[in-house]
Amino acid sequence: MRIRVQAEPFDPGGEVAAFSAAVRGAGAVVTFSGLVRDEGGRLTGMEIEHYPGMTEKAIGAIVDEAVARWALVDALVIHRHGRLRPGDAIMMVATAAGHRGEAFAAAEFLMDYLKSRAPFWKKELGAEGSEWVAAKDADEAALKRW
Amino acid sequence: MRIRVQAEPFDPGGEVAAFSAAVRGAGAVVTFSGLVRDEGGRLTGMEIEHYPGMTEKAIGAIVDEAVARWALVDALVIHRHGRLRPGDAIMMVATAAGHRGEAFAAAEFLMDYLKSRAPFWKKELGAEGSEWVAAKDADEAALKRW
Amino acid sequence: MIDVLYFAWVRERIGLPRERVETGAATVADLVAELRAREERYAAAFADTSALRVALDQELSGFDAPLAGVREVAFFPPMTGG
Amino acid sequence: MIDVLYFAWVRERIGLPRERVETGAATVADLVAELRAREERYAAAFADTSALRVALDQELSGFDAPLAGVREVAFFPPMTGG
Repeated sequence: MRIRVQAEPFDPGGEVAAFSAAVRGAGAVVTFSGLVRDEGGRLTGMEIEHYPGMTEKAIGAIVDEAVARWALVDALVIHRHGRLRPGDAIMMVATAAGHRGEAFAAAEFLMDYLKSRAPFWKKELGAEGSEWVAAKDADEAALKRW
Repeated sequence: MRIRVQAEPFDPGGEVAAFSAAVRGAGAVVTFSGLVRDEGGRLTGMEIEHYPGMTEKAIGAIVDEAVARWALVDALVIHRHGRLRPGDAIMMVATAAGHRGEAFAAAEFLMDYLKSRAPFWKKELGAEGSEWVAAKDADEAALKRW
Repeated sequence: MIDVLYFAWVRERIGLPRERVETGAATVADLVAELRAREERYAAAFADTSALRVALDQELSGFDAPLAGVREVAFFPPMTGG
Repeated sequence: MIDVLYFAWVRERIGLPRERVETGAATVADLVAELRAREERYAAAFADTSALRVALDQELSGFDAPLAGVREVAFFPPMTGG
Protein backbone atom coordinates (compact mmCIF):
# COMPACT_ATOMS: atom_id res chain seq x y z
CA MET A 1 0.00 0.00 0.00
CA ARG A 2 1.38 3.36 -1.08
CA ILE A 3 0.37 6.98 -0.57
CA ARG A 4 1.80 9.91 -2.50
CA VAL A 5 0.99 13.58 -2.00
CA GLN A 6 2.82 15.61 -4.59
CA ALA A 7 2.95 18.83 -6.60
CA GLU A 8 4.28 17.04 -9.69
CA PRO A 9 1.94 15.82 -12.43
CA PHE A 10 1.46 12.04 -12.71
CA ASP A 11 0.20 9.74 -15.41
CA PRO A 12 -2.84 7.72 -14.22
CA GLY A 13 -2.44 5.15 -17.01
CA GLY A 14 1.18 4.49 -16.14
CA GLU A 15 0.32 4.26 -12.44
CA VAL A 16 -2.47 1.75 -13.11
CA ALA A 17 -0.12 -0.29 -15.28
CA ALA A 18 2.48 -0.42 -12.51
CA PHE A 19 -0.15 -1.16 -9.85
CA SER A 20 -1.76 -3.97 -11.87
CA ALA A 21 1.60 -5.51 -12.74
CA ALA A 22 2.64 -5.63 -9.08
CA VAL A 23 -0.58 -7.20 -7.78
CA ARG A 24 -0.33 -10.87 -6.87
CA GLY A 25 -3.28 -13.06 -6.04
CA ALA A 26 -6.02 -10.48 -6.57
CA GLY A 27 -8.98 -11.19 -8.82
CA ALA A 28 -10.21 -7.61 -9.10
CA VAL A 29 -8.55 -4.22 -9.53
CA VAL A 30 -10.57 -0.98 -9.45
CA THR A 31 -9.12 2.43 -10.18
CA PHE A 32 -10.53 5.93 -10.00
CA SER A 33 -8.96 9.04 -11.51
CA GLY A 34 -10.25 12.54 -10.92
CA LEU A 35 -9.51 15.05 -13.68
CA VAL A 36 -9.67 18.84 -13.79
CA ARG A 37 -12.70 19.88 -15.86
CA ASP A 38 -12.69 23.13 -17.80
CA GLU A 39 -16.48 23.50 -17.44
CA GLY A 40 -16.91 24.41 -21.07
CA GLY A 41 -13.94 26.77 -21.12
CA ARG A 42 -15.03 28.70 -18.02
CA LEU A 43 -12.06 27.49 -15.97
CA THR A 44 -8.39 27.98 -16.72
CA GLY A 45 -7.16 25.68 -13.98
CA MET A 46 -7.27 24.74 -10.33
CA GLU A 47 -5.17 25.47 -7.25
CA ILE A 48 -5.13 22.85 -4.51
CA GLU A 49 -4.04 23.79 -1.02
CA HIS A 50 -3.23 21.12 1.53
CA TYR A 51 -2.02 20.72 5.11
CA PRO A 52 1.43 19.13 4.91
CA GLY A 53 1.87 16.49 7.60
CA MET A 54 -1.81 16.08 8.38
CA THR A 55 -2.59 15.15 4.77
CA GLU A 56 -0.35 12.09 4.78
CA LYS A 57 -1.60 11.06 8.24
CA ALA A 58 -5.27 11.45 7.31
CA ILE A 59 -4.90 9.50 4.06
CA GLY A 60 -2.87 6.82 5.84
CA ALA A 61 -5.66 6.31 8.38
CA ILE A 62 -8.29 6.12 5.63
CA VAL A 63 -6.25 3.60 3.63
CA ASP A 64 -5.53 1.48 6.71
CA GLU A 65 -9.25 1.28 7.40
CA ALA A 66 -10.06 0.29 3.80
CA VAL A 67 -7.34 -2.39 3.73
CA ALA A 68 -8.62 -3.94 6.96
CA ARG A 69 -12.30 -3.70 6.14
CA TRP A 70 -12.15 -5.25 2.66
CA ALA A 71 -9.05 -7.44 3.07
CA LEU A 72 -7.32 -5.59 0.25
CA VAL A 73 -4.34 -7.17 -1.45
CA ASP A 74 -3.03 -3.69 -2.24
CA ALA A 75 -4.11 -0.06 -2.35
CA LEU A 76 -2.68 3.13 -3.83
CA VAL A 77 -3.60 6.79 -3.34
CA ILE A 78 -1.99 9.67 -5.24
CA HIS A 79 -3.16 13.27 -4.70
CA ARG A 80 -1.70 16.41 -6.19
CA HIS A 81 -1.51 19.88 -4.68
CA GLY A 82 -0.54 23.25 -6.17
CA ARG A 83 -1.44 24.49 -9.62
CA LEU A 84 -3.25 22.18 -12.09
CA ARG A 85 -4.49 22.68 -15.63
CA PRO A 86 -7.74 21.42 -17.25
CA GLY A 87 -7.38 17.74 -18.14
CA ASP A 88 -4.71 17.15 -15.46
CA ALA A 89 -5.23 14.23 -13.12
CA ILE A 90 -5.99 15.63 -9.64
CA MET A 91 -5.77 12.32 -7.86
CA MET A 92 -6.28 8.60 -8.19
CA VAL A 93 -7.02 5.59 -6.05
CA ALA A 94 -6.48 1.94 -6.92
CA THR A 95 -7.65 -1.09 -4.97
CA ALA A 96 -6.90 -4.78 -5.47
CA ALA A 97 -9.03 -7.45 -3.80
CA GLY A 98 -10.17 -11.03 -4.21
CA HIS A 99 -13.45 -10.15 -5.85
CA ARG A 100 -15.12 -7.19 -7.53
CA GLY A 101 -17.47 -6.29 -4.68
CA GLU A 102 -14.63 -5.58 -2.26
CA ALA A 103 -12.50 -3.72 -4.80
CA PHE A 104 -15.40 -1.43 -5.82
CA ALA A 105 -16.56 -0.79 -2.25
CA ALA A 106 -13.05 0.02 -1.03
CA ALA A 107 -12.41 2.42 -3.94
CA GLU A 108 -15.71 4.25 -3.35
CA PHE A 109 -15.05 4.38 0.39
CA LEU A 110 -11.58 5.86 -0.21
CA MET A 111 -13.04 8.46 -2.59
CA ASP A 112 -15.81 9.46 -0.20
CA TYR A 113 -13.31 9.93 2.63
CA LEU A 114 -10.74 11.75 0.51
CA LYS A 115 -13.48 14.17 -0.57
CA SER A 116 -14.46 15.19 2.94
CA ARG A 117 -11.82 14.06 5.43
CA ALA A 118 -8.41 14.63 3.86
CA PRO A 119 -7.20 18.24 4.29
CA PHE A 120 -7.29 19.50 0.70
CA TRP A 121 -9.04 22.65 -0.52
CA LYS A 122 -9.74 23.36 -4.17
CA LYS A 123 -9.85 26.78 -5.75
CA GLU A 124 -11.20 27.10 -9.26
CA LEU A 125 -9.28 29.53 -11.41
CA GLY A 126 -11.22 31.30 -14.14
CA ALA A 127 -10.83 34.20 -16.54
CA GLU A 128 -13.18 36.22 -14.31
CA GLY A 129 -11.47 35.45 -11.03
CA SER A 130 -11.01 32.52 -8.73
CA GLU A 131 -13.24 30.91 -6.17
CA TRP A 132 -12.91 28.34 -3.39
CA VAL A 133 -14.97 25.25 -4.13
CA ALA A 134 -17.73 24.84 -1.54
CA ALA A 135 -18.11 21.48 0.18
CA LYS A 136 -21.21 19.66 -1.03
CA ASP A 137 -23.81 18.37 1.41
CA ALA A 138 -23.98 15.27 -0.82
CA ASP A 139 -20.29 14.54 -0.15
CA GLU A 140 -20.81 14.70 3.60
CA ALA A 141 -23.95 12.57 3.27
CA ALA A 142 -22.02 9.99 1.21
CA LEU A 143 -19.93 9.15 4.30
CA LYS A 144 -23.01 7.88 6.10
CA ARG A 145 -23.25 4.76 3.97
CA TRP A 146 -19.99 3.30 5.35
CA MET B 1 -17.33 3.80 -26.85
CA ARG B 2 -15.48 0.64 -27.83
CA ILE B 3 -16.07 -3.07 -27.32
CA ARG B 4 -13.48 -5.75 -27.95
CA VAL B 5 -13.97 -9.52 -27.60
CA GLN B 6 -10.67 -11.22 -28.28
CA ALA B 7 -8.53 -14.30 -27.72
CA GLU B 8 -5.32 -12.24 -27.53
CA PRO B 9 -3.94 -11.06 -24.18
CA PHE B 10 -4.22 -7.35 -23.43
CA ASP B 11 -2.48 -4.99 -21.03
CA PRO B 12 -5.00 -3.31 -18.68
CA GLY B 13 -2.53 -0.56 -17.73
CA GLY B 14 -1.87 0.36 -21.34
CA GLU B 15 -5.59 0.31 -22.11
CA VAL B 16 -6.36 2.59 -19.16
CA ALA B 17 -3.60 4.95 -20.26
CA ALA B 18 -5.03 5.15 -23.78
CA PHE B 19 -8.59 5.52 -22.48
CA SER B 20 -7.68 8.29 -20.01
CA ALA B 21 -5.62 10.15 -22.60
CA ALA B 22 -8.51 10.17 -25.09
CA VAL B 23 -11.16 11.39 -22.63
CA ARG B 24 -12.19 15.04 -23.06
CA GLY B 25 -14.37 16.89 -20.61
CA ALA B 26 -14.82 14.11 -18.04
CA GLY B 27 -14.09 14.70 -14.38
CA ALA B 28 -14.03 11.04 -13.34
CA VAL B 29 -12.66 7.83 -14.84
CA VAL B 30 -13.31 4.43 -13.22
CA THR B 31 -11.74 1.20 -14.40
CA PHE B 32 -12.20 -2.41 -13.41
CA SER B 33 -9.90 -5.28 -14.35
CA GLY B 34 -10.68 -8.92 -13.63
CA LEU B 35 -7.64 -11.17 -13.25
CA VAL B 36 -7.30 -14.97 -13.26
CA ARG B 37 -6.59 -16.14 -9.69
CA ASP B 38 -4.53 -19.24 -9.06
CA GLU B 39 -6.43 -19.96 -5.79
CA GLY B 40 -3.23 -20.69 -3.92
CA GLY B 41 -1.73 -22.80 -6.73
CA ARG B 42 -4.83 -25.00 -7.13
CA LEU B 43 -5.54 -23.65 -10.62
CA THR B 44 -3.30 -23.77 -13.65
CA GLY B 45 -5.47 -21.56 -15.80
CA MET B 46 -8.90 -20.84 -17.20
CA GLU B 47 -10.74 -21.56 -20.42
CA ILE B 48 -13.42 -19.10 -21.47
CA GLU B 49 -16.04 -20.16 -24.00
CA HIS B 50 -18.25 -17.59 -25.67
CA TYR B 51 -21.02 -17.29 -28.26
CA PRO B 52 -19.55 -15.41 -31.23
CA GLY B 53 -22.02 -12.90 -32.62
CA MET B 54 -24.29 -12.86 -29.60
CA THR B 55 -21.42 -11.78 -27.33
CA GLU B 56 -20.79 -8.52 -29.19
CA LYS B 57 -24.53 -7.81 -29.47
CA ALA B 58 -25.19 -8.45 -25.79
CA ILE B 59 -22.26 -6.29 -24.66
CA GLY B 60 -23.26 -3.56 -27.10
CA ALA B 61 -26.76 -3.43 -25.62
CA ILE B 62 -25.38 -3.30 -22.06
CA VAL B 63 -22.94 -0.50 -22.93
CA ASP B 64 -25.62 1.51 -24.78
CA GLU B 65 -27.81 1.34 -21.72
CA ALA B 66 -24.98 2.46 -19.40
CA VAL B 67 -24.00 5.37 -21.67
CA ALA B 68 -27.59 6.62 -21.82
CA ARG B 69 -28.35 6.11 -18.16
CA TRP B 70 -25.29 7.87 -16.72
CA ALA B 71 -24.56 10.30 -19.59
CA LEU B 72 -21.12 8.75 -20.04
CA VAL B 73 -18.47 10.68 -21.92
CA ASP B 74 -16.91 7.36 -22.95
CA ALA B 75 -16.94 3.65 -22.13
CA LEU B 76 -14.73 0.70 -22.96
CA VAL B 77 -15.25 -3.05 -22.54
CA ILE B 78 -12.61 -5.68 -23.35
CA HIS B 79 -13.28 -9.38 -22.70
CA ARG B 80 -11.04 -12.30 -23.55
CA HIS B 81 -12.02 -15.83 -24.53
CA GLY B 82 -9.99 -19.01 -24.96
CA ARG B 83 -7.12 -20.12 -22.74
CA LEU B 84 -5.86 -17.85 -19.96
CA ARG B 85 -3.13 -18.23 -17.37
CA PRO B 86 -3.14 -17.17 -13.70
CA GLY B 87 -2.49 -13.44 -13.44
CA ASP B 88 -3.85 -12.76 -16.95
CA ALA B 89 -6.44 -10.05 -17.33
CA ILE B 90 -9.78 -11.69 -18.19
CA MET B 91 -11.59 -8.49 -18.97
CA MET B 92 -11.83 -4.82 -18.15
CA VAL B 93 -14.33 -2.00 -18.23
CA ALA B 94 -13.63 1.72 -18.16
CA THR B 95 -16.15 4.53 -17.75
CA ALA B 96 -15.70 8.30 -18.02
CA ALA B 97 -18.32 10.69 -16.67
CA GLY B 98 -18.74 14.18 -15.30
CA HIS B 99 -18.58 13.13 -11.65
CA ARG B 100 -17.49 10.12 -9.61
CA GLY B 101 -20.97 8.87 -8.74
CA GLU B 102 -21.92 8.26 -12.37
CA ALA B 103 -18.56 6.74 -13.32
CA PHE B 104 -18.66 4.27 -10.39
CA ALA B 105 -22.32 3.34 -10.89
CA ALA B 106 -21.87 2.76 -14.63
CA ALA B 107 -18.78 0.58 -14.09
CA GLU B 108 -20.55 -1.55 -11.47
CA PHE B 109 -23.63 -1.84 -13.66
CA LEU B 110 -21.51 -2.98 -16.61
CA MET B 111 -19.75 -5.55 -14.42
CA ASP B 112 -22.98 -6.92 -12.98
CA TYR B 113 -24.44 -7.34 -16.46
CA LEU B 114 -21.30 -8.80 -17.98
CA LYS B 115 -21.25 -11.39 -15.17
CA SER B 116 -24.76 -12.68 -15.82
CA ARG B 117 -26.01 -11.49 -19.21
CA ALA B 118 -23.09 -11.68 -21.64
CA PRO B 119 -22.65 -15.20 -23.10
CA PHE B 120 -19.34 -16.26 -21.57
CA TRP B 121 -18.69 -19.45 -19.62
CA LYS B 122 -15.62 -20.00 -17.49
CA LYS B 123 -13.94 -23.34 -16.90
CA GLU B 124 -11.29 -23.57 -14.20
CA LEU B 125 -8.32 -25.71 -15.16
CA GLY B 126 -6.52 -27.48 -12.34
CA ALA B 127 -3.90 -30.15 -11.81
CA GLU B 128 -6.70 -32.49 -10.73
CA GLY B 129 -9.02 -31.78 -13.63
CA SER B 130 -11.20 -28.99 -14.88
CA GLU B 131 -14.59 -27.70 -13.85
CA TRP B 132 -17.20 -25.28 -15.19
CA VAL B 133 -17.66 -22.33 -12.86
CA ALA B 134 -21.19 -22.31 -11.44
CA ALA B 135 -23.19 -19.09 -11.65
CA LYS B 136 -23.58 -17.47 -8.26
CA ASP B 137 -26.98 -16.54 -6.88
CA ALA B 138 -25.31 -13.35 -5.63
CA ASP B 139 -24.44 -12.36 -9.20
CA GLU B 140 -28.03 -12.78 -10.33
CA ALA B 141 -29.23 -10.90 -7.24
CA ALA B 142 -26.79 -8.06 -7.99
CA LEU B 143 -28.79 -7.22 -11.14
CA LYS B 144 -31.82 -6.33 -9.04
CA ARG B 145 -30.24 -3.12 -7.78
CA TRP B 146 -30.28 -1.46 -11.21
CA MET C 1 -34.75 -26.53 -40.39
CA ILE C 2 -33.26 -24.69 -37.45
CA ASP C 3 -29.67 -24.27 -36.19
CA VAL C 4 -29.32 -25.51 -32.64
CA LEU C 5 -26.21 -24.46 -30.70
CA TYR C 6 -24.86 -25.81 -27.42
CA PHE C 7 -22.35 -24.16 -25.10
CA ALA C 8 -20.23 -25.09 -22.07
CA TRP C 9 -21.35 -28.26 -20.28
CA VAL C 10 -24.44 -28.58 -22.48
CA ARG C 11 -22.10 -28.83 -25.48
CA GLU C 12 -19.89 -31.34 -23.66
CA ARG C 13 -22.80 -33.49 -22.54
CA ILE C 14 -24.40 -33.64 -25.98
CA GLY C 15 -21.03 -34.00 -27.65
CA LEU C 16 -21.31 -31.40 -30.36
CA PRO C 17 -21.33 -27.59 -30.62
CA ARG C 18 -24.14 -27.23 -33.17
CA GLU C 19 -26.42 -29.15 -35.47
CA ARG C 20 -29.23 -28.52 -37.91
CA VAL C 21 -32.54 -29.89 -36.69
CA GLU C 22 -35.64 -30.69 -38.70
CA THR C 23 -38.50 -29.82 -36.40
CA GLY C 24 -42.09 -28.73 -36.34
CA ALA C 25 -41.89 -27.69 -32.68
CA ALA C 26 -44.05 -24.68 -31.92
CA THR C 27 -42.12 -23.52 -28.83
CA VAL C 28 -38.70 -23.92 -27.24
CA ALA C 29 -40.24 -26.32 -24.72
CA ASP C 30 -41.58 -28.48 -27.57
CA LEU C 31 -38.13 -28.54 -29.18
CA VAL C 32 -36.58 -29.53 -25.84
CA ALA C 33 -39.11 -32.39 -25.55
CA GLU C 34 -38.16 -33.61 -29.04
CA LEU C 35 -34.43 -33.46 -28.32
CA ARG C 36 -34.84 -35.15 -24.94
CA ALA C 37 -36.62 -38.06 -26.63
CA ARG C 38 -33.74 -38.64 -29.06
CA GLU C 39 -30.96 -40.18 -26.97
CA GLU C 40 -29.74 -40.50 -23.44
CA ARG C 41 -27.08 -37.75 -23.84
CA TYR C 42 -29.82 -35.25 -24.83
CA ALA C 43 -32.04 -36.43 -21.99
CA ALA C 44 -29.10 -35.86 -19.61
CA ALA C 45 -28.33 -32.39 -20.98
CA PHE C 46 -31.98 -31.29 -20.77
CA ALA C 47 -32.89 -33.11 -17.55
CA ASP C 48 -33.39 -29.86 -15.65
CA THR C 49 -34.24 -26.87 -17.84
CA SER C 50 -34.28 -24.58 -14.82
CA ALA C 51 -30.46 -24.98 -14.92
CA LEU C 52 -30.42 -23.83 -18.56
CA ARG C 53 -30.81 -20.61 -20.50
CA VAL C 54 -31.98 -20.24 -24.09
CA ALA C 55 -31.32 -17.62 -26.75
CA LEU C 56 -33.40 -17.24 -29.94
CA ASP C 57 -31.49 -15.58 -32.78
CA GLN C 58 -28.94 -14.41 -30.21
CA GLU C 59 -31.43 -12.80 -27.83
CA LEU C 60 -32.07 -14.26 -24.36
CA SER C 61 -35.54 -15.75 -24.29
CA GLY C 62 -37.79 -18.11 -22.34
CA PHE C 63 -38.67 -21.78 -22.78
CA ASP C 64 -42.28 -20.89 -23.55
CA ALA C 65 -41.30 -18.65 -26.49
CA PRO C 66 -42.61 -19.54 -29.97
CA LEU C 67 -40.13 -20.76 -32.60
CA ALA C 68 -41.92 -19.33 -35.64
CA GLY C 69 -39.40 -17.52 -37.84
CA VAL C 70 -36.46 -18.36 -35.58
CA ARG C 71 -33.30 -19.50 -37.36
CA GLU C 72 -30.93 -20.09 -34.45
CA VAL C 73 -31.64 -21.55 -31.01
CA ALA C 74 -28.86 -21.77 -28.41
CA PHE C 75 -28.89 -23.69 -25.13
CA PHE C 76 -26.38 -23.02 -22.38
CA PRO C 77 -25.94 -22.83 -18.61
CA PRO C 78 -26.24 -19.46 -16.78
CA MET C 79 -23.46 -17.18 -17.94
CA THR C 80 -20.31 -16.70 -15.87
CA GLY C 81 -18.42 -13.91 -17.62
CA GLY C 82 -16.79 -10.80 -16.20
CA MET D 1 2.52 29.23 23.19
CA ILE D 2 0.61 27.42 20.52
CA ASP D 3 1.01 27.26 16.73
CA VAL D 4 -2.18 28.35 14.97
CA LEU D 5 -2.55 27.50 11.27
CA TYR D 6 -5.07 28.80 8.75
CA PHE D 7 -5.99 27.28 5.39
CA ALA D 8 -7.94 28.24 2.26
CA TRP D 9 -10.28 31.21 2.71
CA VAL D 10 -9.61 31.36 6.45
CA ARG D 11 -5.93 31.96 5.62
CA GLU D 12 -6.86 34.56 3.00
CA ARG D 13 -9.28 36.38 5.29
CA ILE D 14 -6.84 36.55 8.20
CA GLY D 15 -3.96 37.29 5.86
CA LEU D 16 -1.39 34.81 7.12
CA PRO D 17 -0.85 31.04 7.02
CA ARG D 18 0.32 30.56 10.61
CA GLU D 19 1.28 32.36 13.76
CA ARG D 20 2.39 31.62 17.29
CA VAL D 21 -0.20 32.62 19.85
CA GLU D 22 0.28 33.24 23.55
CA THR D 23 -2.94 32.01 25.14
CA GLY D 24 -4.42 30.63 28.28
CA ALA D 25 -7.55 29.39 26.47
CA ALA D 26 -8.91 26.17 27.93
CA THR D 27 -10.80 25.05 24.82
CA VAL D 28 -10.85 25.69 21.08
CA ALA D 29 -13.96 27.81 21.55
CA ASP D 30 -12.11 29.97 24.10
CA LEU D 31 -9.22 30.42 21.65
CA VAL D 32 -11.66 31.40 18.90
CA ALA D 33 -13.22 34.00 21.23
CA GLU D 34 -9.76 35.47 21.95
CA LEU D 35 -8.86 35.61 18.23
CA ARG D 36 -12.23 37.10 17.29
CA ALA D 37 -11.69 39.93 19.78
CA ARG D 38 -8.33 40.86 18.24
CA GLU D 39 -9.18 42.52 14.95
CA GLU D 40 -11.92 42.78 12.35
CA ARG D 41 -10.22 40.30 9.98
CA TYR D 42 -10.26 37.64 12.72
CA ALA D 43 -13.86 38.48 13.60
CA ALA D 44 -14.75 38.05 9.91
CA ALA D 45 -12.90 34.72 9.58
CA PHE D 46 -14.49 33.30 12.72
CA ALA D 47 -17.94 34.86 12.29
CA ASP D 48 -19.61 31.48 11.75
CA THR D 49 -17.73 28.56 13.27
CA SER D 50 -20.31 26.12 11.88
CA ALA D 51 -18.66 26.85 8.50
CA LEU D 52 -15.24 25.90 9.94
CA ARG D 53 -13.39 22.77 10.90
CA VAL D 54 -10.60 22.47 13.47
CA ALA D 55 -7.70 20.06 13.83
CA LEU D 56 -5.65 19.64 17.02
CA ASP D 57 -2.15 18.32 16.41
CA GLN D 58 -3.32 17.26 12.94
CA GLU D 59 -6.39 15.31 14.08
CA LEU D 60 -9.90 16.53 13.30
CA SER D 61 -11.54 17.71 16.50
CA GLY D 62 -14.45 19.76 17.85
CA PHE D 63 -14.72 23.35 19.05
CA ASP D 64 -15.44 22.20 22.58
CA ALA D 65 -12.19 20.18 22.80
CA PRO D 66 -9.66 21.13 25.52
CA LEU D 67 -6.34 22.67 24.44
CA ALA D 68 -4.21 21.24 27.27
CA GLY D 69 -1.04 19.74 25.80
CA VAL D 70 -1.91 20.74 22.23
CA ARG D 71 0.94 22.25 20.20
CA GLU D 72 -0.76 22.91 16.87
CA VAL D 73 -4.29 24.14 16.14
CA ALA D 74 -5.51 24.49 12.55
CA PHE D 75 -8.66 26.23 11.30
CA PHE D 76 -10.05 25.65 7.83
CA PRO D 77 -13.25 25.31 5.81
CA PRO D 78 -14.76 21.85 5.11
CA MET D 79 -12.36 19.86 2.93
CA THR D 80 -12.88 19.57 -0.80
CA GLY D 81 -10.29 17.05 -1.93
CA GLY D 82 -10.63 14.05 -4.17
